[in-house]
Parts: sequence; structure tokens; C-alpha cells
Amino acid sequence: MASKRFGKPDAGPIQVRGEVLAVRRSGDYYVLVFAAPGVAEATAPGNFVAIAVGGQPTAMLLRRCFSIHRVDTAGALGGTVEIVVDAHGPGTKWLVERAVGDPIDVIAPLGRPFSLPKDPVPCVLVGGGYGSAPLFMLADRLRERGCRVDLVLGAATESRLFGVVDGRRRASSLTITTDDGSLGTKGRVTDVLDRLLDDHGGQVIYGCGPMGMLAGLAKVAQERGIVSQCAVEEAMACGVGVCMTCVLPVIGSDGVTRMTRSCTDGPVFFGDQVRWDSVGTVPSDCLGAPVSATGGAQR
Amino acid sequence: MASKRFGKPDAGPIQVRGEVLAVRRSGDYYVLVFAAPGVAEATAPGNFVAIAVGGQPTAMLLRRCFSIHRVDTAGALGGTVEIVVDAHGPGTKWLVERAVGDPIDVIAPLGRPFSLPKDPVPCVLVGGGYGSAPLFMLADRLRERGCRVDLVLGAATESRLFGVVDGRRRASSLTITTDDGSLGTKGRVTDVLDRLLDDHGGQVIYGCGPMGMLAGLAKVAQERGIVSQCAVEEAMACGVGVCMTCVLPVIGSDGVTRMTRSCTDGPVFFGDQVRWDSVGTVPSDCLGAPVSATGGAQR
Amino acid sequence: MSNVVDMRANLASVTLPSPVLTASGCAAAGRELDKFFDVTAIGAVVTKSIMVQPRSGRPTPRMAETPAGMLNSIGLQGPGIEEFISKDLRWLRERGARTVVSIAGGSVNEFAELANRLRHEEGIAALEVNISCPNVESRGQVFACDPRAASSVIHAVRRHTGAQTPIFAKLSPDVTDIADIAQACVSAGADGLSMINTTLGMVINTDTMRPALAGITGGLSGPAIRPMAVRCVWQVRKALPDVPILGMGGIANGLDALQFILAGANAVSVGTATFNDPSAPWRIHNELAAALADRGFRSLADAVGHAHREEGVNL
Amino acid sequence: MSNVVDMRANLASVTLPSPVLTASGCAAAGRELDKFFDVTAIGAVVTKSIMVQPRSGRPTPRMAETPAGMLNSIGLQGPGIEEFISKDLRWLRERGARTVVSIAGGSVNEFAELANRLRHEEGIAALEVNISCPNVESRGQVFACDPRAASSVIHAVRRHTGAQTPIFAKLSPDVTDIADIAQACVSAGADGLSMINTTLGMVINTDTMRPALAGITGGLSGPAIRPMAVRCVWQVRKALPDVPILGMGGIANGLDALQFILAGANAVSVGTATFNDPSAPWRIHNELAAALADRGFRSLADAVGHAHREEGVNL
Ligand SMILES: Cc1cc2nc3c(=O)[nH]c(=O)nc-3n(C[C@H](O)[C@H](O)[C@H](O)COP(=O)(O)OP(=O)(O)OC[C@H]3O[C@@H](n4cnc5c(N)ncnc54)[C@H](O)[C@@H]3O)c2cc1C
Ligand SMILES: Cc1cc2nc3c(=O)[nH]c(=O)nc-3n(C[C@H](O)[C@H](O)[C@H](O)COP(=O)(O)OP(=O)(O)OC[C@H]3O[C@@H](n4cnc5c(N)ncnc54)[C@H](O)[C@@H]3O)c2cc1C
Ligand SMILES: Cc1cc2nc3c(=O)[nH]c(=O)nc-3n(C[C@H](O)[C@H](O)[C@H](O)COP(=O)(O)O)c2cc1C
Ligand SMILES: Cc1cc2nc3c(=O)[nH]c(=O)nc-3n(C[C@H](O)[C@H](O)[C@H](O)COP(=O)(O)O)c2cc1C
Ligand code: FES
Ligand code: FES
Repeated sequence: MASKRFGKPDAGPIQVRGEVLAVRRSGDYYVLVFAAPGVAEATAPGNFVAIAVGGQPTAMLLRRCFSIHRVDTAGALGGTVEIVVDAHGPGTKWLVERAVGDPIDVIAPLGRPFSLPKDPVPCVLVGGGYGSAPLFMLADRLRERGCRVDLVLGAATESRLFGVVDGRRRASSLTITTDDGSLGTKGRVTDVLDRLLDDHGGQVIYGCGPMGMLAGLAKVAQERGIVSQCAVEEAMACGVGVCMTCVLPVIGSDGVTRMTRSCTDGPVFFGDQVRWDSVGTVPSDCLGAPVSATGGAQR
Repeated sequence: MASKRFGKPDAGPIQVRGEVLAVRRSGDYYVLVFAAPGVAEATAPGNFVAIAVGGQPTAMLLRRCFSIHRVDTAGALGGTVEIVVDAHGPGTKWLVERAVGDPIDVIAPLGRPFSLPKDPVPCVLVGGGYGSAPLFMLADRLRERGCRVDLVLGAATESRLFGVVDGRRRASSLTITTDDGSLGTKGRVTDVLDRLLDDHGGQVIYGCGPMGMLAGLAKVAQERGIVSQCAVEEAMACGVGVCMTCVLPVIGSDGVTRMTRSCTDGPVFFGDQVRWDSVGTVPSDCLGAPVSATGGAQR
Repeated sequence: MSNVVDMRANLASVTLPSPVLTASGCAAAGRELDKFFDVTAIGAVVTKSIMVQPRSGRPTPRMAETPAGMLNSIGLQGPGIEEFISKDLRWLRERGARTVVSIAGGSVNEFAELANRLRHEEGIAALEVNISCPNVESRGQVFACDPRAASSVIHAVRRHTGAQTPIFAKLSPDVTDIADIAQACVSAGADGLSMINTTLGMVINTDTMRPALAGITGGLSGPAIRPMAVRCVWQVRKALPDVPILGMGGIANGLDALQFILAGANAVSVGTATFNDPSAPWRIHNELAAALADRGFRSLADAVGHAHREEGVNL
Repeated sequence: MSNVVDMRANLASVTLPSPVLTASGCAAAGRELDKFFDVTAIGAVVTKSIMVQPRSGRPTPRMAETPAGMLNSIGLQGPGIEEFISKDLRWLRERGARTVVSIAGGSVNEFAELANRLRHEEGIAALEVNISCPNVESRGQVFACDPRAASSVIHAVRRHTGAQTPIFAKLSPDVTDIADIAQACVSAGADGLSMINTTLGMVINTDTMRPALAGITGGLSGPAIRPMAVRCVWQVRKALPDVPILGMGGIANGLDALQFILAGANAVSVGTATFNDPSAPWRIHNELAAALADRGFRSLADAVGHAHREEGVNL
């Protein structure tokens, strides 16, 4: 299986003053709609935004990152962007408390987007929780190219699913799983994946969600010899490639594992590139790994 | 001249969740009106409030202090309070950007208020800039007791005067001075003070405003052998008497100068108690002053 | 739920009903805060460091707000030990508050004199020895920055203090190796360690283009320094597994306090946060109790140093 | 108005057109930031500290946000000196950016090797020697925390570096006496001093009840540490009136930068602020120029150390 990219490289990010157009609830999440001149046109599915949070002077220095859910280039305000926010910490809470008309400082589009297949092959898209956010735009692009799109949405419970209604409209099929069985099949997304792939002959798996889920998708793809593309979520300090906080062990085209930035080299990686079992560690065969087990303590 | 207090001691402060009722401009200042249950009843002229500022999590740890301008105990919300805010720094700017209905965290009433004379003696009230804020309430109390109230408002320029219209209604006479002559007499408040005192036989001078102005008032009072009471403004970290940041050299009833807290022992002091020339220093005859010129460096 | 957690804190020979104390210099002698919460409910009131003689402190400005912190240069203003005993300590005793008396001196002798003077006073739960003040006999070098100077002070205080009264040495973070100083203090007889005092900082006023504080430099406190404080507690707990630690530096809520407990503090002091919320110590007691209950702890003692445990992934 | 101020900064034998530089480790090698502002317009790009060999750095999590600051424990991840020279340095040279190369090693020899390797490379305005890393030959003690270790490193780098290339020693604030270390570095041949590196901190994750960083402790940066940084610059400027200082630590706007200049820095580096605003270095250049103009300065040089002046009240 080849791991070359078949999409376009990312366009350069811009920093713009956006304006909040709407904040609405959706299950446990919020959908934030904002104007951000120049962003919509440049966005591909899988790109993300980094938004400055906190009223001035705030104690929160770092931007918060969110997958781009939708864009609309036709907006009167020069393009609008939608994100899905799980408001669990101080930064995300601040964000969903914005009022219509409030300014927000946005950098976008960031990261490498999902690559699209040249041929109209069937694709399975799997979203965990708010991880489904970027998949609807991806589904649209894929269907434009004639790909069949089977969508799987999974979450712990019904209220933590995102995009059920939208999914029904935009995918060829929609399968839902919840850990507690409150909606759809009780279980994990990986439990329904094999059947879907068997039934429709899926050639590419696209995933976005928790690390464990992505590892599972990558494994299924690998076992079947098909391609998987996974959008990862690592804590990011800068989002633009200068700080090296967002790394994970990724195998390069030369076969060497490097601690690779997920903000600029990702967030989308081919499933077989990522050393899933070693995420959160430095594998001993990684380039530049410490020689001893503990390594030289270093900051 | 006696420096005993002839008013009542301050009531204890309370910490309450207030609610913004209005923010309106007045010249260069803003008037902030808020509900604060229990505060209005307990407030005497010269008391102040300490308000927490900044959205959470904010980088601003310390409360901001403001003289209480007006209170209304008849409000449906259990008492309302008004303050006058000069929005020049991050905390005051945050405050005047509040919307109606926003919560604010308030501690009040704080500090020792102005003492009121037992007898209906003529009084001159002098306010510099927003320093006039507490004087209108004081004027009302004094007039209730039958005192004549001559009010002097001074500022650098017209837009930095506060309460001109109110002053005309509530005082027996109103005199205005501006440094640039844009309204009233060109000059300082002290320039008009002697004439006013001569004309109406003022027995007490009340002042609130910049330190230099207060020093001037105290000097005039001392020369005439009358009483002055000055509300000072020192940078305060706690406002409740526990941090010792807000001190100035004050002569006690025992004749000894101590570095005295302006938040709990002030902000109102008798003019002859304060060592005006030594504010910002530790006079060498102050209790516990360093023996050598430089003193032991200490934090 | 939270009342099932046993919140008693052990600080050497003393057991306090709550692990939350005030921080020296941030609560005066408790009287002002008693208007906002019951000062007998918290672990103890730690008083402003007291010196032998009355002391005027420094000129103003004495403070500057900084990002998530503040600088102060009070200069240990205080009434001197005699007035402290006759007024402040008496009030605390009559009020029924547990009291940790913080003492400060410019020489070893002054510390000894203070300890001696306090020896027979009642109602003192512990002494906190503020060694983060300059040694006038050593070109103003701060006692806490030199293991030998620190050790002489602690030794002297220990000698003049009854065995039933624990002595806590209050450490400065402004040293190359805090565990080194901690060890020196413990060897000299400290029963426990308080950490951290403020770290030296400075703000330039960009209008006057001079230092913002009359004292030029000042002590930085508040949440800004919390990561430094947690690190110090962690390091000292690692180096001295059995010595009681009173942790402080930027604690503003129950989860902040929990960080210190997990890092190895047996109790905590709340300082700068009190300026924003005068009832912070009692609020934090309740938040900490709830946080411990949420995490399934039966007692505070079980959580002390819990982040050091070796289990699962070896950190 | 602001364009009347002469913004040239003198750092030993090098004159930069702007006193605002990036901070090592916060700008990679400039390429990513060049999308947000013209990296040739600022004083210089200070590159991420490079080591002899490629280096993976530490496991994740590598960062934690803290009040007005952040902790990082990257562990000096980098491609090693050869790839750095062939890719990063080459890009910077071709782009026309002034470059300060930051070097880091685990032993004196490694530092010497790096200096030697860079000796004949073109387009290096200065070397910044990151001595805030552990000395593997000395139980991991950080070079910058010991005057002798610091001095050996600087001495070795100076010996292997051409006289035309200034060497800046980058100091850690985690020492009892920073002026002492500064003096040792200058005596060993440092042409200037960069300060401050991050201060050691720690966060406990209250959910996992373990250290938040895989590396346990990390370096604290951002506005939270600014008062400490300004204090260090002030102290070292006082002790060494003539040594060029590159100041950094929590600079987020032009007035922050001005504080450092007034305290005695000849130029400044902008680090963590870049994560929030990728064009921060250039914005801060402009804000600083405007602030200097507002205060009537004709040149940046006139403002350097201005807060130390003795006039009027003697501070
Ligand atoms: C590429 C990418 C795409 C993302 N897409 C979405 C999305 O569509 N919807 C959504 O709700 N969330 C998304 N996240 C996660 C989101 O960025 C975090 O939940 C958020 O930053 C947490 O901020 P907080 O202040 O609420 O929480 P806190 O936990 O208080 O944040 C503290 C700090 O940790 C960082 N942090 C904490 N958790 C994460 C995380 N999971 N990922 C990155 N940084 C983290 C924050 O940026 C901040 O610096 C995405 C993250 C990345 C990296
Ligand atoms: C008793 C008292 C009464 C006051 N009454 C009024 C009033 O009626 N209207 C009004 O506009 N202002 C009043 N002030 C001043 C007001 O508190 C300050 O202007 C305000 O705190 C500045 O906050 P900032 O964030 O806007 O500015 P910054 O300058 O950024 O404040 C930084 C820090 O310094 C402190 N500080 C700065 N200036 C002062 C000051 N002059 N007094 C006290 N603390 C200061 C702040 O509390 C804060 O901690 C009063 C102050 C005191 C002590
Ligand atoms: C205004 C002020 C005064 C202080 N005075 C003292 C003191 O007298 N003695 C002492 O040991 N520590 C003193 N401290 C330090 C505190 O006790 C505490 O160690 C430090 O502020 C860190 O805790 P915090 O961040 O919770 O304030 C003072 C701190 C502040 C802010
Ligand atoms: C993510 C990160 C990585 C850093 N890496 C380095 C480094 O490699 N070498 C170095 O000398 N300093 C490094 N630093 C320290 C900065 O250069 C700077 O000294 C410090 O962060 C203080 O400045 P700031 O508050 O503006 O960030 C790093 C800082 C951060 C935040
Ligand atoms: S988040 Fe900074 S390099 Fe990826
Ligand atoms: S402001 Fe704290 S004692 Fe007055």
C-alpha cells in the first residue's frame, strides 16, 4: 500500500479579525459561526482554525484549535466559517459565551487537509464525538467526485453525537454507535466498520476523533490493505509549526520514525504512518531517541 | 484644633454579587449603576467599593476601588449603588464595558466615611475630577443637618469635571475651576477657596481628589484653624486592611507618626493628621523608620 | 458528599482540623478577615512576620499588579513583638483561632530573641520562621539563600522554642537548589518547611520610566508563580519524604490546593488570592474537600504526595 | 512619528536594524513565521537550540498552559547540526534574514564541536549559547547553574569561534545570584548575555493526579515570568554596566519591550507571545518604536538602561 499523498498541499494560513455571527447548541456541543474574510475560499476538509481566547488582559495565552466544520464563500461578509465546540474548559467556555457581533482573532486555514482519491472509490468516514465536524465537508467533496460515502458517527451517548441529521442528508448511508446504546448500535465505531466495508467495498477510511478510535481504524485499514487517513488531536501551543509541542511518532517515506508536528505535517496523517501504540512516548528507534531508557533530562 | 472624630464608625463590609443596571457616560467618565443587596443601607458618604475585574480566567488579580457616588435603598433589587469611573487602565475599561444584567463581584461599604459635624456649621466641599463623586451624598447629609454647603468642583478641563448639573441643584453655591479655563474660573480649587470661606464662614472643608489638592485644602484649613477632612486615594491591593500596601504617614492621637492604612483607617483623614509633604516617603520620625538613610533592604 | 473526607492535616506534632491556612502577610492577624469568614474554621491563621522592634516598612508605591500576579515591597511593616503579643496574639487567642506566628529578623540574635519572647505565650500552634529576609550582618544577603545562614537561624530558634511547638522554616525559591536549603534547615532542627515565599521581581513604570515600586524590586506572588511553587514542593518532597510541608504560591481555588497536596504538601497557605476574595481560605477548604471526595479519597492524608506514586507508566 | 526613532540595536560587534528578535525555540528557523511577517525586517531570527546529533526530544504532553504563562518540555528536539546547516541555515541565508544560531550541548566538548562546525558558515550574526541544559558529565546539573561549568562552556565556544562573531551566553534565572553567573560568562569570553531562559515549573493534572508533562517538570515562560526577567536584566545591568544584554521573558507588546530596554537590555527577544500572535515580533518592533517616539527618544540606544538614571529622587 502506497503512502504518497494524492491531494493538494495546504494553502498558507492567514490571521484575520473575525466576527461572531451565531452561537447555537447542538446536543452537548455548540456550533460557532463567524465571518473570517479570506478563510472560506482557502479551506479544504481537515483544515483547522486557531482562535485567541479570553477577554483582555486574559490569563490564557494560547490559542484554541478547532476543525473547520463548514465554510460558506457566498456570505455577504466575505466568507463564513463554522466550528463545533465542546465547551469543557475555560477557553472553550469563553468562546461559546461570545455574543453576535463580537470580534474574534482567527488564524486559518491551518494544517494539511484530507487527501481526496483521484478515482470515485467508495469511502467510509468515521467521526467520534465532535470529531465528525470536518467530515461533512469532506463527504460533499467526495460525493462531488462520485465517491460513495458511508458515514459512521460514534459517541459515548446520544447527546455527544454530532451531526446526525446532517449526516443522513449528506452521506449514502449513516450508521450510529453509542457506548451506552442510547442511539444506534450499542458499541464502538470499529464494531460496525467491517460490515460496512464488506457491504459497500470501501477503499478509503477517513477518521477524526479520539486517538484510540483512530488507532482502531488504522488497524482495520491495514488488515484489509486499504488506505486510512486520520485527523489527530494533540495539544498545540502554536498551531503554526514553531513550538514542537504537538508531535507524535510518524514514519517518514524513508522508513525512519520522527517526532512529527501534527499542526503542520498533520493533523491528517495516513493511518499507516502513525506509530499508534507509541503515541505519548518516544519509540527507541525514533530518530534522535535517547540512548538510555531515561534519556538526558532536558527542557 | 481637635482631631477627634465626631461621626459614627464604619459598618462592616459585605461581599455580594451585584448586577449591572446601567452604564452611562458623563464627560470623560462613566457612571456605573448596579444592584448590590445590603450595601446601600450600610453606606455613609466617603465609603468605597472594591470590585473584581476581568473575565475568567483573567490576568488581573486585584480588585479596583471606587468611591460610592450614590445609593438608593428603595430599588426593587434590594438597593442600588452608583460609582463614577475614569476608564484609563485595563480594569476600569473592563468595568465600563459591562452590559446591563452582567454580574459583578462587589465588596462594600469599605473604609471610614466622612464625619459629620454635630452642629449646623457652614461647610465647603471640594472635588477634583472624579473626586467629586462622594461629595453629593455628603452634601445631602450635611444639608439634612442644616449645614450650608458650598461646593467647588475643579479639573484640568471641562470634560474632566464631574457633577456640574447635580452640584447646582444640591449645593447652596457651586464654584467651578479648570486649569485651562474651559469652564468657570481659570486656576486651581485652592484659588477660590479663601473667598468662599470668607463669604460664608465655612467651618469644615471636605475634600476628595488628587493628593496635591488635598494637601492644599489641609493647609488652608490649618491656617484658618478650621477642620478639614480629606479622602485620599492610595494604590490598594486588598482594600480590607490585610496587605499594608495602601499606607501613608499619619499622625496618631498620641502625636506619633505611623504608616497608616488608608483602606481601613481612611480613606477619609483629618487634614492635620496626614503628613502631606511626606506622602510617598517614610519620614525619619515615623514609628519604626529605618535608622540609616537607606534602611535594611527588605521585602 | 464532601463531609465524609477527613480533612485533618498533620504538621509535625500539630494536627489541624483543616489543611488550609492563611499566608503570612496576606491576612494581617486575622481580625479583618473574620468579618468575611470564621477564622476559627480554617487550619490556622499565619500572622504577618513580626520583628523585635516596630517597623515602618518601605515607602509607597508598595505594589504593582503583574500578569496573574503582583509585586509587593511592604518591607515587613509591623508593630514589633510586644504590641503583637498584647494585641494581635491576644485577640487570636480570645477568638479561639489556631495561630502560626511568623517571625523575621535581621540577625540570628533577633530571631533567637523573638523565639524566646514567644516561648511562654499561649495559643501558638507553630512558629513559621521567615528566613527570606536580609541578613544585616552579611551585606544584606537573604538568610534563605545560604544554607549556613538559614541553618544558624533555625538552630537558634529551635534552641529557644519549647519542644511541643513545631518550627517551620519558610523557604525562598530564589536559590539554585531548594532541596539543599531545605535539608540544611531540617538538619538544624526545623520540624517542617513552608514554601514558597515570593520570588524577586521588578516592574518598570513606562510612564515615569523608573521602577514602579519605591523599593525597586519586590516579591512576586499569585497564580503566576504557582508552577514554580508546585515544582519546589515536588522537589523537596522527593528529597525529604518525611518532612511536613506547608505549600503555598498562587493558590486560588480547591484544585490549585489539590495540586500542592498531590505534589507532597501536608497543608497549604492562601495568600494573594485573599486580596481578591477575602473568604478565599474557607472557600478553598470547601472546594478542596469536594475535590478529594470526587476523587474517592477518604482523607486528606491519603492524597498527600499521591502524584509521586509509582504505578502503571513509570513517569 | 515613530519612524524618526533610530531603532538600530548594538549587540557587541553587531548592529541590527531592529532591537526585536525572535526567542530560541519559539520561531523554529523562521520559515513558518515568514508567512505572517517579513522575517528580514526584524533584528534577527534566533534559531531553536541545535545540538550535534539529531534529537527526538521528550514524549508528549510537552506543554501545559498556566496563568499568564505556559510550561514546555520539548527536550531540545532537532535535526542535528548537519541538517540544520544544510536546510535551516541555508534557507535563512537565502531569504536574507539575519541569524543568531543557538547551540546546546550535553558537555563542553559538544559545545566546542558545534562552534567549530559553525565557524566557517556564512550568514551567522551571532551565536547564542544555551547553557540552560544539563551537563551529562555532572549528574545532569544545568551548566547555567554553576559559574564554573558555565564558564568552561563559554570559554570553549569562544576559542572555536571567530572574533568577528559575538557570543551571547543565555542565562537561567534559577540561580541564587544571576550576576555571579553573568560575570563568570563574561570573564570566560562572552560578548553579551541573553536572559532569561525559562524558569523550572510544574503542573499536576488534577484528573490523572500525575504531573501534567511527560517530562514531569518544564520551563515556565510568558508574561507570568516578566517581572522576574526584568529584575534579572536590571541586576545584571547594574553589575556589568557595559555588557550587551538581549532581554526576554514574557514580552507581549511594545511597552513590555520598553520595560526591558529601560532596565538595561540593548535588544529583546519575543518568545511565547509568538504562539498567540505569529507576527508579534514585527508588531512589537512597531509598538516599541512608537513608544520611544512618544517619550521623546531620538534613538533606541538613548533609552537603554534609562531607568537606572540618578536624577530627582534618588531611588
Ligand atoms: C487540530 C485540532 C482540532 C480540534 N478540533 C476540535 C473541534 O472541532 N471541536 C472541539 O471542541 N475541540 C477541538 N479540538 C480540541 C480543542 O482545541 C481543545 O478542547 C481546547 O483547546 C481546550 O481548551 P479549553 O480552554 O477549553 O481547555 P483546557 O483543557 O483548559 O485547555 C488548556 C490548554 O490545553 C490545550 N488543550 C487541551 N486539550 C486539548 C486538545 N484536546 N487538543 C488541543 N489542545 C488542547 C489548550 O489549547 C490549552 O492550551 C481540536 C484540537 C486540535 C489540536
Ligand atoms: C479609595 C479609592 C477610591 C477611588 N475612587 C475612584 C473613583 O471614584 N473613580 C475612579 O475612576 N477611580 C477611583 N479610584 C482609583 C481607581 O481605583 C483606579 O483608577 C483603578 O484601580 C485603576 O485600575 P485600572 O485597571 O484601570 O488601571 P491600572 O493602572 O492598570 O491598575 C493597575 C493596578 O494598580 C492599582 N491602581 C492604579 N491606580 C490606582 C489608584 N489611583 N488608586 C488605587 N489603585 C490604583 C489598581 O487597583 C491595579 O491593581 C479610587 C481609588 C481608591 C483607592
Ligand atoms: C503583600 C504581601 C505581604 C507578604 N508578607 C509576608 C511576610 O511578612 N512574611 C512572609 O513570610 N511572607 C510574606 N508574604 C509571602 C506570602 O506569605 C506567600 O509566601 C507568597 O505570597 C506566595 O503565596 P500567594 O501566591 O498565595 O500569595 C507576603 C506576600 C504578599 C503578597
Ligand atoms: C516551546 C519553547 C521552546 C523553547 N526552546 C528553547 C531552546 O531551544 N533554547 C533556548 O535557549 N530557549 C528556549 N526557550 C526559551 C525561550 O527562548 C525564552 O528564553 C523564554 O521562553 C522566555 O521568553 P518568553 O516568555 O518570551 O517565551 C523555549 C521556550 C519555549 C516556550
Ligand atoms: S503546535 Fe507548535 S509546532 Fe505544532
Ligand atoms: S489595601 Fe490592603 S491594607 Fe489597605
